[in-house]
Amino acid sequence: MSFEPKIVAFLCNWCSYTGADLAGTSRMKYAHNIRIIRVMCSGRVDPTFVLKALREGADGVLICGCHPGDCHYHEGNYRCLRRYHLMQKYIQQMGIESDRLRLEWVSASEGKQFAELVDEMTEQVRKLGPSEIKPVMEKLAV
Amino acid sequence: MAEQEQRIGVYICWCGSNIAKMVDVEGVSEQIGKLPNVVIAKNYKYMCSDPGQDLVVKDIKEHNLNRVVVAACSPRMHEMTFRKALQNAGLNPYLFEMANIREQVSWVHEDKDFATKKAKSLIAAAVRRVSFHEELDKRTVHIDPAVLVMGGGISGISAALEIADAGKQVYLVERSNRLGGRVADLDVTFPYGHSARQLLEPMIKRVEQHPQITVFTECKVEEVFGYLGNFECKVIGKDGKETGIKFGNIVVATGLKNFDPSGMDNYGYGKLPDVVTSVEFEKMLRQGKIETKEGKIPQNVALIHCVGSRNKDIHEYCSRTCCMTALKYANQVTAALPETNVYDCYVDMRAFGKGCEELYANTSRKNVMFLMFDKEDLPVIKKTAAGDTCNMVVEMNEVLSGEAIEVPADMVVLMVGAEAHEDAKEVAHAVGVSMCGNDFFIEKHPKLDPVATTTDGVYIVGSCQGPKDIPDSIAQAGAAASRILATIAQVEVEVEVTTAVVNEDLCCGCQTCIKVCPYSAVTYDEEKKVSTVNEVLCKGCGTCGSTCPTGAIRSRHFTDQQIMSQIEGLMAMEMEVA
Amino acid sequence: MKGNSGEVGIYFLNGENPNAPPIENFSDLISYAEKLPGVKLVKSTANGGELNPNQLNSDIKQNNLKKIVLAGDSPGFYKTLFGKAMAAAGNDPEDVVVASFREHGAITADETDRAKAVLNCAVSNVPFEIAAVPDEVEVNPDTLVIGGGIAGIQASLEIADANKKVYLVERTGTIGGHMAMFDKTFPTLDCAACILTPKMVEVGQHPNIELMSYCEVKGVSGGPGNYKVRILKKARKVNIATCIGCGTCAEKCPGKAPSEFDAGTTMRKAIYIPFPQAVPNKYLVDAESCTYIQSGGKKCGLCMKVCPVPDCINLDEKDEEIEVTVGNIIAATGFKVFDAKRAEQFGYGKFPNVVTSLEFERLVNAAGPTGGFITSRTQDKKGNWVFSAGGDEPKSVALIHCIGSRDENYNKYCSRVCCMYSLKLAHLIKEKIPEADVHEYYIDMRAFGKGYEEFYERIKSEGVHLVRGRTAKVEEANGRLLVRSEDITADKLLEQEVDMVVLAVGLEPREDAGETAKMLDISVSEDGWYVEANSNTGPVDTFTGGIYVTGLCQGPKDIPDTVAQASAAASRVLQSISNGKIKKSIKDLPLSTIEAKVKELSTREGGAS
Amino acid sequence: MSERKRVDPNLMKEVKHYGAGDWNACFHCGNCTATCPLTEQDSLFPRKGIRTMQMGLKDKLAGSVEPWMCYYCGDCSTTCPRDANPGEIMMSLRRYLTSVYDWTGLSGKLYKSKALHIMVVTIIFFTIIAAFLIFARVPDLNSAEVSNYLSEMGASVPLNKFAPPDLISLLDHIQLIVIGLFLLTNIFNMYNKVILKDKTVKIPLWLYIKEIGAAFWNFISQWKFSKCERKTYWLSHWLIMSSYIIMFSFIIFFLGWFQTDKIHPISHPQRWLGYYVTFGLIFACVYYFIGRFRKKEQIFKFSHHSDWIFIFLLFMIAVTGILIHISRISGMVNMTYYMYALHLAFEVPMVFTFVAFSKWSHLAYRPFAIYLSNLKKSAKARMAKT
Repeated sequence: MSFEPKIVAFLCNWCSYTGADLAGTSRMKYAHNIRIIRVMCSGRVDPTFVLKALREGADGVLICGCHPGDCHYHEGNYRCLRRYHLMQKYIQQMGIESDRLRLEWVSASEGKQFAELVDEMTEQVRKLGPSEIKPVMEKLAV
Repeated sequence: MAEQEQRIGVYICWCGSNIAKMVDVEGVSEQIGKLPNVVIAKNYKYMCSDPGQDLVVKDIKEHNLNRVVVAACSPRMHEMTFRKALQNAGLNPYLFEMANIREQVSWVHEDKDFATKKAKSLIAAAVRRVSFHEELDKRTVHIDPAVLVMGGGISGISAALEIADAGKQVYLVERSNRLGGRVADLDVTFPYGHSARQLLEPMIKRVEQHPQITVFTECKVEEVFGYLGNFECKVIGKDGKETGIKFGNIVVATGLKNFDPSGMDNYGYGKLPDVVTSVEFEKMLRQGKIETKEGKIPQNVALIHCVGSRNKDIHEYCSRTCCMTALKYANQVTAALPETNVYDCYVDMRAFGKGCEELYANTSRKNVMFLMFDKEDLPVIKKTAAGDTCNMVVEMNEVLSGEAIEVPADMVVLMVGAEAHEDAKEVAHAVGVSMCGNDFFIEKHPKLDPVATTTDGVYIVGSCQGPKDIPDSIAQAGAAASRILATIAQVEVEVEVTTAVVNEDLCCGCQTCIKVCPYSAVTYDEEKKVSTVNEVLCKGCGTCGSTCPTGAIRSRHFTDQQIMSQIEGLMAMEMEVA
Repeated sequence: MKGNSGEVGIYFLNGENPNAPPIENFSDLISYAEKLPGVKLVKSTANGGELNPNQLNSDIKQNNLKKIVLAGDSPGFYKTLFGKAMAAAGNDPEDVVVASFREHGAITADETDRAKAVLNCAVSNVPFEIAAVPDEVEVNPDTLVIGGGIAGIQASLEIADANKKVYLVERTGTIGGHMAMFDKTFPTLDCAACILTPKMVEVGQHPNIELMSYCEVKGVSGGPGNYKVRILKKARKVNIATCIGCGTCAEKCPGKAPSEFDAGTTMRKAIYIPFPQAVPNKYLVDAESCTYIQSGGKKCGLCMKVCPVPDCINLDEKDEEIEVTVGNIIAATGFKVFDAKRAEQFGYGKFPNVVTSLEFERLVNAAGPTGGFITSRTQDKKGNWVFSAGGDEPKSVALIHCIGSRDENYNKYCSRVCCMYSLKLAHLIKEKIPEADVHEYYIDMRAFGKGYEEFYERIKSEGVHLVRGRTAKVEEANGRLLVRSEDITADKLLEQEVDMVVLAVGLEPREDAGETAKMLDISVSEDGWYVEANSNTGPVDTFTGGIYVTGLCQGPKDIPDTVAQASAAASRVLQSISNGKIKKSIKDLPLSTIEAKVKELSTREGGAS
Repeated sequence: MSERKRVDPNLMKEVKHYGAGDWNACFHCGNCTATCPLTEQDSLFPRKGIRTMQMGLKDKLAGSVEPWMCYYCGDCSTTCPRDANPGEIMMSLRRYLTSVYDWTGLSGKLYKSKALHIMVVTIIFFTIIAAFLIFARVPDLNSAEVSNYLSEMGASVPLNKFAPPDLISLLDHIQLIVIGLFLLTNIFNMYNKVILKDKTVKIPLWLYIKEIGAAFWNFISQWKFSKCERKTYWLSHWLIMSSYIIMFSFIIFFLGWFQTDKIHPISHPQRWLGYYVTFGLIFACVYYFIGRFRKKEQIFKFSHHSDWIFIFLLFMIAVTGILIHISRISGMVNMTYYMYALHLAFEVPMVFTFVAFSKWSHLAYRPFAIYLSNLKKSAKARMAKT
């Protein structure tokens, strides 16, 4: 059976999660590989969440927040952006391809964009193949 | 939590066939039933219906469940419904988690196996998460009966009167130097030609004389602090004079502004002297002088619809009022200048309001020629050669005849569309409402909650939410007023409790959280050398929580533990089925 | 403005509205006008067209008019004409005052007194709204809402949430109204049930709402602030309190009738629950189709035997009448759809696969006759044409706008929602049968609301054939339907063969709208819609104190506008309750009182306003 | 790009004088076009005609044949959502076009002024009467010549002595030539506006010949009209048309054979053809009279003065015609003369005002218009092929 990537997504409650819902109510079809976790604000996404997801066997992690300037909490998405750059450096240090982690802005009215984003990311990760972290960690554990 | 025995009930909704047709609900409930701590896993046609909710309540009592998971539509839709149900069953509403298997599964996927698989892992995740949920007690806040109304247009005025007439204090803040907004510029209104001044005057008079209304003209509202029932802000006058006010609810009625057609070359606005906007033309009508710049009576007047509206490059949306305004002009001109020919160039005649189609029918029986153009093939206004009977021609491809024609014109009126104010962003930030693509404010729900916003206690009415005519704006103002009056009548209302809280033992006093908090809800306690969160100001974004290096800050209902376990749940089920 | 400092000229015009009622004994009105202070000239013309500018100029000069009053049904569009003349005479064009009888509710011929009041106010520069203020009386804090559609639901919840008592009277067995029947809602496409049912549930559970389903208002007496309302409790024949909704009765019941909720596309039993999410979710008996009742108690009666709950069902139960006292009444009685049979050329009732939009809403709905599959009607064993999941999918569908609307032969007005719901249906067809051809025939595409134009564009991009041209007739041709229209933009005659035609039927006032209006003393427009107190500033008030109109009974509206209006009505109610007082009816305000008030104000303020 | 046409609201004001119909009310839903059984893919009407008129595209209107394609069944008007009455507008457009083709300008005047039309008719009427009073000499029955003539004819009334056929037919021919000249020039005018002015089509000579057949067939059968929903309209129209044609050819070409003092046996074609003609005319006229008075059916709701005068004259011609016949058979000598005079007194004004300048000219215009449109169609088809 072909490789089906597992992608964990953190969506902010106000823009991105609503956008994802809109994609749903508008019956737009997208790849099934994504698993959405709702947070109040992309600023809530703690780097440890990302690492946790990867460690638990996610092949990719997607973070979505409001467009710059639209954050329901004014600047949470900027915080997230800064952290994102650090996280990128960090995972690369750990030998994880940077393409496995993405931060994108999705507004409440961008259901279509969200659907396209998911498809695109899924393909991106599919190309990379399964993530090695989990097995490696398990080996180390033993 | 953990030591108490976990008894979780899981309910999977078919949502008719919305979910059931894409997700094998039976299979899912069976498999989920096997998960640790899951006491029962059921599926039902409509969980949101009365019987659906009764089912939950009944089970909680019978199987003394202490955690509930419902897998159905988006939590944005029904989380509240089921929290209520838990409450009715005497269970803390926060011991509940929803898995969104409709908007994010059955409606967006086409492969039943994958959809089912995804549904399973989402539910499994919810099950893990819910076992770490903790009881949270609703806090109630006192509602300050005073109300801030931003904007002194027809919507703002009616909202203010509506509330003040119920005996509540209203602060009405208007940025310009006079009340009345854009209606004050109108001559008469469609479809019956009632005098705008006559309808506005008594209202303004009442506002000014109303004991319960304080009017601030030429004033701006600085950033609003606080939360439902207890807002405060500074009102800053032109002269820099500051007034601090406190209030419990906010009505945003900042209206809209007219589109400026200077940017559109085909209409030559600003270059051709007798090409005027509807705003300018309204003034002419009001002063009873419909004249060209040379002071001549125009023999031919052309009205062009959809200027800046229904246009992919400018604003895609329809400005809703221009069509009827144009018909109004046609009537006024034919009445005032019996000899003058009127040409009405439109795209679709949107006469949808009460009495409007009738107005259209009556107008078309006058000396008015209706010409239709395609919204992707706009007319072009050109100067005529000297000696021609008219000063300008409007060149267009007429749709109803299929002819390439030119319309003689001594005066062209551009029916300019509406757009959001340039300071809409500021306002949005000041009061914390979100905006849609075209900078109009977003209502809480486009159908069932047209005036509320995602921020409790903040309401949007009138044209700042999207173009509107007078009666629709006034209706919305009334709607907001009723919400506010209802809240005030409750005196104390419950508020969300998913705020952040500092564990002082873990806090190292680095004060990073203070820097990141957008509401300055976190302060530093000099004695204890720790941060403390003002739960009243905190809006629970959780940014501090994820910044805190020691994990001293917990954002309630979104704790690290809860989210981590949710991730585990997700992946565990993934691995199992993979 | 300069006000009374000079002479006033009054011109009577019929104005723009050709169906404007002639004022009864017009001469009386004229002589009244002549007697008003400062009036120098009174003229009347059938319509403004006869006025010529030069004549006006000389009128003004000769009589040294400083102010002109335009009186009539809605003469406002002539304001500019007179303003021009005034300016020419060196006066202020703003000194042209519009005295619109319609604006202040003189919409029937016998409202001469109201017309006089309006005229008087205009002449003395006193706004009618300020001069004609009835005094206040105590108000009963309870409220009656008539109609359990989305408007009624919304209004009830608003008031109940303010801890005020509401009686919600609904004529059918469940609340929900038309909205509950819809599949998706435009333009966001969220399903109507998903967003409506929570509210219905809320109504059902709300401690402050007394839901009276299957009841009708029979009479209203008393006055503003204290109305006595007689309500007929139609015999439901099932005890709401004890019914557990198990459905055993319905299983056994032999009586059948077309389901109202499914717009007649399915059959329901004589004892039934209107639809799965109905509130209250309890059974009721339809006497018309009940064998027991029709046979006078001789036959059947099975349901009573099989019902597990002792004496829950009582087919002999009789209607009863109760009375409640309320301070305010909100009319949210809704609408009915245009009967497509009236427009024969479209073949509704003749061809089984010509369906109304409402029937189609049910057809596409997952809970509908085919479980959400779009199929053509096929003949069952008995030979009836029915929708069945087995039926074959239409390869091409035509949607025809403006059925019964924008048509002098039926209803002149635009029904406001048909364009958008047709676009929505077009989308649903494309979604469920992607390869299907969808042809949509319209006159003007009225996509005016928030996100509507964007939705329109989306539908275009989905490959729906949009034809500007009203369909003239639908005929049968080799087993399919032939839709004949002119495609105006393509400049050709279209004879489109399709498998199904969906008629976008317009909205009409209910048959009994008139009676209800009489009961509540609400005025009714030429079309039969309820008339609001002021088309601009009073979208929910009526001329009777404590009576409000909201939702579709006041005129066609989409859901958000209806909800907003419903809340607006609620705010009126809450206002009066929180003041403990309510204004009496403007209707009952005698002319003399208004005149006195006008005199007082104009002398106090020197008429300046 | 092609020259842009300038719109002109005055044309509509002009055309309004030619009839009823709520001219601007039309909001162009296309209902009328789609209702009409006669409208054709490449010549859509009524809507487009109304549009051209509304927008004041004079030349386009003058060059359009569509109004002639409509036989006025009224279905478009009954279902028109704006009560614009397209059927009547088409009728009015035909009147307008008639005046456009007429270079003398008389047509327009007759259509626009009822008084003028009646006046012209009465003047001609009395001129004819006067002519008889002055020139006609009553033959003396007692004179040998006349009695001999009568006996050899076996007749009792010497009408041909009173009004010699050769003289009458001479006058007829003069009349024919005069009227014919007007009509032909007008028809050429039409041809010019429809074909010559239209630069988009080139029509080869042979097509002209090829298309004649079809046009002629439609002329005698009115088959186009027969495609309308209500067949009675077609029948009555056909009756009146055919009767008139037969009568016309009698008078112009076979007067000698038709106007005989000798009473032929009933079997003789002269007799029964004559009866047919009279019946046809009277039946149709009565039918139209009743219809126009009752105003029930859509097509009779609006009656222009030209309609009234026309059927009145036609009716009188038929009545006097049959009266001549009766009085002659029953040997009422003077009566025959009077009737004959009246007959002509009704016939001449009718021919003069109507055939070239008013309603009756459609007898020539419509078939010709159909002919021209067929020409254009087949020419266009050919161009499309190549």
